[in-house]
Amino acid sequence: MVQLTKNRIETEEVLRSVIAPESGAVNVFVGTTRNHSNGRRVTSLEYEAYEPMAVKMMERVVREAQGRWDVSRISVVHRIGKVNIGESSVVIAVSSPHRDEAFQACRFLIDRLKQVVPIWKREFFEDGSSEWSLQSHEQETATQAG
Amino acid sequence: MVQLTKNRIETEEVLRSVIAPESGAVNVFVGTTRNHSNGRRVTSLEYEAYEPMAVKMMERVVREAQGRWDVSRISVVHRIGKVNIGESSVVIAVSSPHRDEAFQACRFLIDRLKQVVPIWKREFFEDGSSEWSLQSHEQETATQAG
Amino acid sequence: MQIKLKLFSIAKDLAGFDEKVVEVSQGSVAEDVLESLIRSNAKFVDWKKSLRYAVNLEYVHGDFRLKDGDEVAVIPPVSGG
Amino acid sequence: MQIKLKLFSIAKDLAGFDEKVVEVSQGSVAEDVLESLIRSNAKFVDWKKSLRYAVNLEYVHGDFRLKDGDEVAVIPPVSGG
Repeated sequence: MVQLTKNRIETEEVLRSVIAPESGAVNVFVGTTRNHSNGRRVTSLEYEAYEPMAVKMMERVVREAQGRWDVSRISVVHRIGKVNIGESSVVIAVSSPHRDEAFQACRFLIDRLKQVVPIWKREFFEDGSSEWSLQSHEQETATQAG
Repeated sequence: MVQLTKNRIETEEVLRSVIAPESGAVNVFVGTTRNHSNGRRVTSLEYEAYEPMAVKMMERVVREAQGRWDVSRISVVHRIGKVNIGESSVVIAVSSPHRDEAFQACRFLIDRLKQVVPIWKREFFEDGSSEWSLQSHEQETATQAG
Repeated sequence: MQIKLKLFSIAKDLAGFDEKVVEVSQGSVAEDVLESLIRSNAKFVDWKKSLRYAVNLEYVHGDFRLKDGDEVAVIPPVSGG
Repeated sequence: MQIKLKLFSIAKDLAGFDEKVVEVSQGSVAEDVLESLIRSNAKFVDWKKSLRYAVNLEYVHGDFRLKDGDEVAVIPPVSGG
């Protein structure tokens, strides 16, 4: 399951989507929205996505992980639109017969997602102002074609 | 939250128990029961615990993890009694400001739990027979006192 | 020839629009779209180095040759997760 | 002196009980409980190397000295998770 959603992410549902009868280990990464950013109090957030490309890139990093580790199923769900503090912005779940591979693949997936998936976070502050959260591209390891 | 439970483990609840407004990264390990063991078809499982010691050891490994990584909150919930195939036997959740530490601490916790927490799995097979799952102790790294 | 230009995040805010059909000359490459953006808002100069480009949903280098009908997206530093 | 002996998993199955108050002599150590278990079921000999001991909810080495009232648990290889 690869999905962008405007609704709250149901962790239980994402977990269920990767459970395979032959795979006893599931690793899940959950990103939750924080109440501060560079020392400023954040009151809410909004995620914008270049939707068709974001889905394509999420599917690509899933395929990359499947090629590198012995995993059974992978789900990646990212929230878009307004998100309250403490809610999940992303849930990644990986099942595998081997817990080591579940951990490694999940770690890889969140790292790659943060590098290449075109999604942007806008943080809203107490004073009503807002800012796009802009880290610099991690170019070395990003997917480049063309 | 450190807990043994006879009921289904609600992943969402365990996740919620570790969400901290200052910690954006949560890593969750879920162990689910498999339908096979050494080539034999498993129909259900039962977990037995030396309950007060199991809770004590779970609390200890949580403290060990807190001493080694910059983590915010940790929850460890292990199911006991009968568990159907595909259900969760254990859920470990770790929140941290840094995803690297969330992953590392969670990995440590499941490894340690499997070494030192006095819980035993009995597997029931198609033919009605059952067996205790017995790996050898990982003595080198196990907690020893006395 | 014509391309569909798509802007997101800070690039959208600087330009004041999120999507526009743009006339470009034959032989244009992906990063050429930045020149017209800089004419609309000089602040784009400061972003030049941190913007990436995608053509038809695929990251490309700045020198990627465009063709008629391409969808060209300007991708500021991503911050999902 | 008396200890409370607790058995789990395969050890419980071999002995046929899960808990018993046992009379032990002064100076007994944790692994001495195995001797009485072997007398009840010779199969315990095969398990000798893979059993661990806990006294009052704490893992101990086999040579840990017991005292009156201790709760002594025989811990077969654990398989939680």
